[in-house]
Amino acid sequence: MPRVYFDCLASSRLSVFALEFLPVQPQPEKYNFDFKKETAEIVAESRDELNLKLGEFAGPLDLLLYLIRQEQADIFDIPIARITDEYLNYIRLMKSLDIAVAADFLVMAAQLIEIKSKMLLPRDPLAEEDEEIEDPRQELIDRLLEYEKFKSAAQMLYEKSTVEQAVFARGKIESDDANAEISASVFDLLSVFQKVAARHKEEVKLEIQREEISLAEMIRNLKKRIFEDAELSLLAFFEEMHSHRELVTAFIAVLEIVRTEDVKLIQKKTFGDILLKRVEPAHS
Amino acid sequence: MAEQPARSPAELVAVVEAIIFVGDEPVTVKLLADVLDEDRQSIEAAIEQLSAEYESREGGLQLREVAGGWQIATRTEFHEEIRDFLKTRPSAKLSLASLETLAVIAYKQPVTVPEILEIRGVQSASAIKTLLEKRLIVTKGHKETVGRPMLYGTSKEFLLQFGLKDLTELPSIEDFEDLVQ
Amino acid sequence: MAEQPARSPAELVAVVEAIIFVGDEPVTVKLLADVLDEDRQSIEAAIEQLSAEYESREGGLQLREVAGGWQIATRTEFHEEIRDFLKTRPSAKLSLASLETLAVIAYKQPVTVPEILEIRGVQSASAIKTLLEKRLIVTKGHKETVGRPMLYGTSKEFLLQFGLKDLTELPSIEDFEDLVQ
Repeated sequence: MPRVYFDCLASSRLSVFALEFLPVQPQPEKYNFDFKKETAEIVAESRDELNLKLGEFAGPLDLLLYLIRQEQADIFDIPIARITDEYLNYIRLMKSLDIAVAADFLVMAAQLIEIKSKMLLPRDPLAEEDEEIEDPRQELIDRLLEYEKFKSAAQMLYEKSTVEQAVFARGKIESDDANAEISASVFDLLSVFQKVAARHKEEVKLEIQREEISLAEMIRNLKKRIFEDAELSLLAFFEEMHSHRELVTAFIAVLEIVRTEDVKLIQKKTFGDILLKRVEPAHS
Repeated sequence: MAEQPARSPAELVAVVEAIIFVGDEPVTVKLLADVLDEDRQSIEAAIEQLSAEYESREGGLQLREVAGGWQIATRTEFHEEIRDFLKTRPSAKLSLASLETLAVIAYKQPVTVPEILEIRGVQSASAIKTLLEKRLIVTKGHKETVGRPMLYGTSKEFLLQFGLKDLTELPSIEDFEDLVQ
Repeated sequence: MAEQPARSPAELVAVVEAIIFVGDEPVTVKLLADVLDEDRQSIEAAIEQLSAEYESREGGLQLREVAGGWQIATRTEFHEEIRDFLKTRPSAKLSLASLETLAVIAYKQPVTVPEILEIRGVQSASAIKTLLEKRLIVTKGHKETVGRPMLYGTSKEFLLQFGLKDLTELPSIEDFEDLVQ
């Protein structure tokens, strides 16, 4: 399993090291495409064209692969000194163009410098003759090879989606209207919940400013509703209340109106909704 | 549409079929002629040909003229089977109101109607009814408070539909925190 | 569905076509068998027959297997005319970062954010957010390890948008090794 990072300490120390020792050199001419105009969208047909059209690379490994290919180097025998220089040049160029350089690019710069310095170390003369010495580049090679597979897979997906975009499903038919709905995932649940919660926060703020409705007003509203509609669902009426206090006021209003007016409470089913219904005054 | 496309009659029939198929509404001859840069006569001939094909195939579909345009629809004799099919459609499909209500119930359960109202700020009675019908939520007894309102929570069906093993698998806001930034 | 419907093979083909047409998502063999009260074999035979018909007709439509079901859709060759008609443009393509992230998720699922970082060598948070929003990936619970990170996998929508029957249709990741160097 290739190790992704050094431990935190080593990593941050090395990044600083990498930044301090970036040699100031004239900018290499081969990177003369316009980074600001090009986008990271894939618009090209072939893999090579693809890379060239990118304003930014998908990550440090992507950039490394590009540089290795550019140098026509063997991935199993990376000329680490040259590639490291190219890599650092590229990062400097990105910085000079005000392209935000992600931390991951700097971590890779530090790793490259570390590998480069390890390669320069003389072999330990005390080491056993036949002792396996690990190539300091091995871990990087493994990661690059692994990464490149997924890069190819991404290209395959891109091609598939392009073909798929040429296929169209039928237009709307009548039965779709009954189903104008969305199918939801767990992520939708969470994002919808967050939106509702945010909206709720806003409303609570507004509510503080809103005047509470008085009992007299509530009774007036309720009367009007019952006499207009002949009946009213209590459940629906209570749901309209915006706060706990309003709910209590509404409840008292209902009790009051049943006592004083020609109104009946009707419940059709146990636990069912309760209806407030106007009754014709008894002829007497 | 710069150069005149040299379509064979068969190709024209095929492309006319494809366009009628993707149209949300019946497609008129004029619109077909405009889009395909062909004259009315060619389009009419293609439709006639297509119509004859549909007739002779005796498949499940028909090409029919309706409201001044052409449309592909199912044959009327299969309406019972189609009704049966439409009834089976997956019930994870929800209106936004229902989805909002479900989200509140999922994250705040057990929860009462007034509490849902408090959070959503709108009535949820019909959404709750839908969710109960789709068996995505169930009642969880009464809350011991004024009016003893009903408590609602998510059901086993909910876990199934959303591919969750149990409620602890429901992602929390923290799980996506890194993504939001 | 009380009495056994005595359908001729031709009738079965026709009703299968009608139902596949009506479906707003690919229709599975199982669902067809259930709705029509027929066995799998009969349904499969009917689909095979229908598929052969669509092939030989060379019309504007195709019958295809995608995301585990069957769907009627237009043939690819008419995409330009259809776009002219619908007045649509190809939808925005995924960025390279999103595609790479999607590839890692597709092949390594269920997979966590740190595991994706390990392979890509770069933070993938915004790509994951995009993929979630486009419904191409879904959460698959938590990994029982330090920090219980969220697991991600591809969705049905992924199969649909990439025209895959199922995940086994993806070429093996090792096959890409030959392309490397």
